[in-house]
Amino acid sequence: MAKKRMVQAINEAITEEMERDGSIIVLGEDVHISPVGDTRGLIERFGAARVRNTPISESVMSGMAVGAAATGSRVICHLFYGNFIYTGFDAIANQAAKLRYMLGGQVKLPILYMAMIGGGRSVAAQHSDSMHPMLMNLGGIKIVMPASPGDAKGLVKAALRDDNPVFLLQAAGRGGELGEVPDGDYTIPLGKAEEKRVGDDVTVVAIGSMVKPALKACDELAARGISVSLIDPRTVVPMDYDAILASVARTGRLVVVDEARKSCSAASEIAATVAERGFHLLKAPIGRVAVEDVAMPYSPVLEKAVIPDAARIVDAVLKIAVSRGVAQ
Amino acid sequence: MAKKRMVQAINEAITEEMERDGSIIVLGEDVHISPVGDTRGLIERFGAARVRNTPISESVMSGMAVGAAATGSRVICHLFYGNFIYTGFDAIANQAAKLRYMLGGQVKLPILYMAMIGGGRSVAAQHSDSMHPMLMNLGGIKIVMPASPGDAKGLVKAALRDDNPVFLLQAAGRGGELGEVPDGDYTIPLGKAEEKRVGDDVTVVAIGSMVKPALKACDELAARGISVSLIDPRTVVPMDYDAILASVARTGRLVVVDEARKSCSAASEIAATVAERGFHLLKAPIGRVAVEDVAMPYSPVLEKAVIPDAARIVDAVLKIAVSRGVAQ
Amino acid sequence: MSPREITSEKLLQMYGRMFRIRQVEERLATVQAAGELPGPVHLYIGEEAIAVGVCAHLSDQDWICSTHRGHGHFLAKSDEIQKMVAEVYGRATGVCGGKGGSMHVADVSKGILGANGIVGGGIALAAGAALSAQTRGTRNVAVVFFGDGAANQGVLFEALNIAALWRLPLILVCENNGYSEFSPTASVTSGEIWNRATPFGVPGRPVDGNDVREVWAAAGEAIERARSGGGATLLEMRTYRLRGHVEAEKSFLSRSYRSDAEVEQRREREPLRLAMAALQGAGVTADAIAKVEEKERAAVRAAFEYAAESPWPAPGAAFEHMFA
Amino acid sequence: MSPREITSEKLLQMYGRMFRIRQVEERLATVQAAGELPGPVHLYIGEEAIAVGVCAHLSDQDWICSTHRGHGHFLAKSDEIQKMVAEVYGRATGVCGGKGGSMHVADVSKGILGANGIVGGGIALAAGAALSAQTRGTRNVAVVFFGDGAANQGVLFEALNIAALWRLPLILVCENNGYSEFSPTASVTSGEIWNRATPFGVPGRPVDGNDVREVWAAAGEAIERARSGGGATLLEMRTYRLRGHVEAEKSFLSRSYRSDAEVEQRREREPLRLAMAALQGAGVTADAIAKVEEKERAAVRAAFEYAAESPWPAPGAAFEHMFA
Ligand SMILES: Cc1ncc(C[n+]2csc(CCOP(=O)(O)OP(=O)(O)O)c2C)c(N)n1
Ligand SMILES: Cc1ncc(C[n+]2csc(CCOP(=O)(O)OP(=O)(O)O)c2C)c(N)n1
Ligand SMILES: [Mg+2]
Ligand SMILES: [Mg+2]
Repeated sequence: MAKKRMVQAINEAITEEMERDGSIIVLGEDVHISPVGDTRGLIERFGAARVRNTPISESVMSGMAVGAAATGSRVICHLFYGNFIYTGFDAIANQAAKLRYMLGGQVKLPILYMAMIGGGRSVAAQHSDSMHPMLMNLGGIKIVMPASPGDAKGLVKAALRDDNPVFLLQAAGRGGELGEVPDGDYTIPLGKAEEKRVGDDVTVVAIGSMVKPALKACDELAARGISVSLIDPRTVVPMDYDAILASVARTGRLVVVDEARKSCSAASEIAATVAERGFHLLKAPIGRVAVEDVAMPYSPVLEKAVIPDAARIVDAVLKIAVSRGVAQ
Repeated sequence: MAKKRMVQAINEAITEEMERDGSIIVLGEDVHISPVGDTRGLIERFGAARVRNTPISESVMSGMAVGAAATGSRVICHLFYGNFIYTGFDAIANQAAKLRYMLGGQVKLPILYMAMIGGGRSVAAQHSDSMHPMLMNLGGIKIVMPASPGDAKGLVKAALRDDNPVFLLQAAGRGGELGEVPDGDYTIPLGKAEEKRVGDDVTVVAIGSMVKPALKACDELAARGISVSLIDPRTVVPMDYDAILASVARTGRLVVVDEARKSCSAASEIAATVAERGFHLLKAPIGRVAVEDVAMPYSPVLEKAVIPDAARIVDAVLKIAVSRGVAQ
Repeated sequence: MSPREITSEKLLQMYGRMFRIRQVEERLATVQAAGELPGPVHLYIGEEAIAVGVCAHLSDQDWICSTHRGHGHFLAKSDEIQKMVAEVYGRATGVCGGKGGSMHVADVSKGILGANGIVGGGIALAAGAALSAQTRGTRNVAVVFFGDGAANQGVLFEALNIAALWRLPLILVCENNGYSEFSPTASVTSGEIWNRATPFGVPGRPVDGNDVREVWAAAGEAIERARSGGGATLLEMRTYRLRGHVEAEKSFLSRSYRSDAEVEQRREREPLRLAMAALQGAGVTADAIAKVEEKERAAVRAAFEYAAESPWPAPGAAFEHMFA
Repeated sequence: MSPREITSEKLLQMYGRMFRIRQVEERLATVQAAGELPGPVHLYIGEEAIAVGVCAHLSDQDWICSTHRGHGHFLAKSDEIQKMVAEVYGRATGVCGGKGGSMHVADVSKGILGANGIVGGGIALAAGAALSAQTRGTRNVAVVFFGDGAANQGVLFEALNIAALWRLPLILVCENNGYSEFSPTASVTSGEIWNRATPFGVPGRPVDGNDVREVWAAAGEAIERARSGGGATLLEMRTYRLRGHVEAEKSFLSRSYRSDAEVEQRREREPLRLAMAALQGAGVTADAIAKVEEKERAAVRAAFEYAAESPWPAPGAAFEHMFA
């Protein structure tokens, strides 16, 4: 166990899995030099046949991942910023998400698509989307959204042993933070949430980048006498509804925090599922804290107005906790 | 007022608006011959300069719509099947949905993107998606989903006077049905739902293609003594939450019906919003009737298993109505 | 390779396969008109020489990716007539269990990665299959069939660039059948399609796609080059679509987009006719040909009977196969 | 058009504009290093001749679409130095109100449809602007600037095909600066970029993109052809990126991707130096040049002061401008 940054944890996971599994190949723009850092050192270690520096051609790259995966390779396809997923979206939405199904199960598609999502660094609208909701809606794609370096390692290793298309969506602003990373063969099953804080008053589900401000909000709320059960789903497909519903069964209150735009977000999906399956557990409205339906602005002042932070999470919790009389 | 098919109504709306507004141009594959029927006769009437038969090149086509709209034209971009949106998705998700915002309001983008969505005709996974949820999540795009020829005419005419990107998503299976279409200058404001059936026991919100089975379900439920308030939002962006919440205020019960895959669907969004803003009105869990998270299969037996129908809507209503004791 | 290298046995074999495809397609037209098929079908009639001439060089370990007009490609590479027809019928016995239908017929065990409902959708998949074959150090190749209309999709150029850079064992077979849906090719396609490979340093050439011998020779050369590390080739097969873009199109089109006379004129050089003449020229007897035809007719008849009598899938099957 | 047609006044004017761009970019590098800018900047240093030589032919009614490296294009077509710098500072006074930043600087009133954060993203927009100009019967044109890396995006080919078919007044200006992010162009780009237009029947040619006279002449010819209905042209401007792909890249790259010696060597033919020599050759006095430079320096200095002192946007502005 050592402290590492998230990109280092991902890099370690990929390196270990490529060592284990000779069928893994890597595609992506500048993966050989790796500006992000997550594919650093791979070409030196595994050679240029397995690590392919790709032209800026997302359409063919995303689709090649599908073709190669269907025919015997296991593919890591590095798409850099999440917004570039759109450029190669046909291969993802029409091919990767559907090919196995259309073919009646004839193929497996072991692909790990990687991208960085979310705002907070003034890279503006075309580099800051959080597009996990539309990937969730496609149905045929698993999605991992680690909130810590340790989780990143465990989830990436699990994803690289899964026989389905998996998206690893890494919070762009979080590459630099340190966290404990277990050494060696450490995997986290896809579909297993973690309760980061145990509490009884309100359940907060926070996704990916939102776990950090949610943790801060928990502290502030604790100071006000409100104990929060904080759930980090870690993978949004599959989503661990058992964990979420078990927590809501205790608390009767739910706030979901998501950096996606609110409409049709993961926050909406979780809220809707709980309003359907856990309605009788609820004592208060379900709160959503998400980006309002705007693109990400550039100026830090504007970004701050748009991206959920601890204060907004605290407010949302207070709003539904007040009705219980816990808060003033 | 005369009975017409939906494609005829759309065709009439486009023709009238092109007559009114010389800046409207049409782009699309085979729009001159119009296999769908909605752009039929336009090239003969308005000439090949305004009606452009486009190569199969969705990336450039979708983006040209943005460029032309930003520089003085009003553009109809016909994308045929909704699944082909993915092929040109960068222009939609990164440009059309964001350009005005990124530029601080410097441009208007009067574009009508048209596509056919949904299943029911055995055209399988790559021709049957209902992708309004991901378009809703983009934030910068209005979406009209008419359920009748009359609404189609009124909404298309309104869309062609709107200065924003608007998607017209037409239920692929419904082109052939007849309905009353008002003559002449008939518009329906975007964002105005219609209560198709007035009732007090349960609110059903049905989107686009789902209005028809929902109407049938209303009849069956009426026979069982359950009166349904059936809301057709007609546009999902903007969504008429006032109408939905007003209905739920009366009924205390909500079922949302959507042909999209369930995860992060419009049904989820409506459910989440009501669980947030209308929680205290609710007497029962919110039901969602949607496509489970699978691609659309080919075989009619399988399609039928997947696409919501009146029976599933009735079941969902009964499930939450039973708790009230209305049904046995 | 030269067309003259084809033995008369090989020619007869290819003729038989083309005949089989024609039989299947004609029957599909009939049952489609009779309302027996759940979905639309895009028939390959008039283009049979391409699939057959190309696939004659491929093993089960070589991959093909196909189009919305994919029955011919399937039948040229897989013997599973029954399973394919059953798939088009939407039956449980179909090669995709009824989930894919006409636009997704695939037999992965035979190296067929599927037809594709997205125009140009197969190009990137095939490039990926070629990459996989190359990385794993095999001598296998990937072939993608696509239409003249698909040649206007940007992904083709991205694939050409990457194939050139990485010397991928990829053969890009454009089936220029004169129409992109209802538009004449020239009205939506500038320049010559074969020439679109040139700037990338990928060899491109036009081929008489109606003459199976020409197809066989050109494909053989390209495939051999790919196998031996020489990289990609773009072959523009010139052919003609003898039936509509999609069956029953006349029921929804308001006007015609080509004349009957044009179709009749193009029928003169249709691939079965040309192959028959070649067989006769090579001295193959009418008897030998008739024997092959009869065998194919019987197999196809049996496949349609099998399909029509096959059970529908269980509804619950709709919820399987999203994830492995 | 020939470079010899440029008057010395014109040359001095273009030099002044290039000098202005250089000044802005060098100051941006400085303030970026000092941590005064909220986001990343991709500088145009070394490529100034292209934007200036092309935009010299354009009116406010002609459109340009630009790239992530868009300051130079903006400044070549719009006089709003203050508003652009303020935008990069993320201030309320920015040309996009602080919403767009460096990758989205745009001045629509001057025919600038924006920089673009998506590599290749401007190509389709410009084709649309060209279509709009053509349909409305104007003589206006659209120019898209894009990188050598962007030349591998499929949308370029789709645009070439459509531009050829419809004779769109579109000028495709590829800025080949030797690198696609951190990859040498040749490692990700097969063949010659200018030649990629050839199969579509669109004229393509390489141009010395460091010599503003060559740029001016080649662009003038292409723009004139487009205006008079002759259709599109692809110009491959050969240049060199003298700074990093993005400022501060050394802080996150683990190794270098080019040598300092290479950069130094390429500095010899950098566009300001070449233009200066041309001015001297044309007999323009050192005094006249110095006067222009001083004026530009002052204007740029003022713009940075203005930007740094400008107020931040009101937080509520974040919720405006999604819809008209
Ligand atoms: C991305 C995409 N755009 C449009 C369509 C609709 N479509 C189906 S087939 C076809 C024409 C294809 O023409 P071509 O590639 O020449 O193939 P052919 O039908 O002639 O075999 C079109 C436009 C589609 N299926 N996919
Ligand atoms: C669709 C897309 N893919 C990848 C990127 C990341 N990216 C930004 S600039 C760049 C390199 C662009 O190279 P080139 O087109 O030559 O322009 P240059 O930076 O050299 O001016 C890349 C890969 C992007 N912004 N958009
Ligand atoms: Mg064709
Ligand atoms: Mg470059």
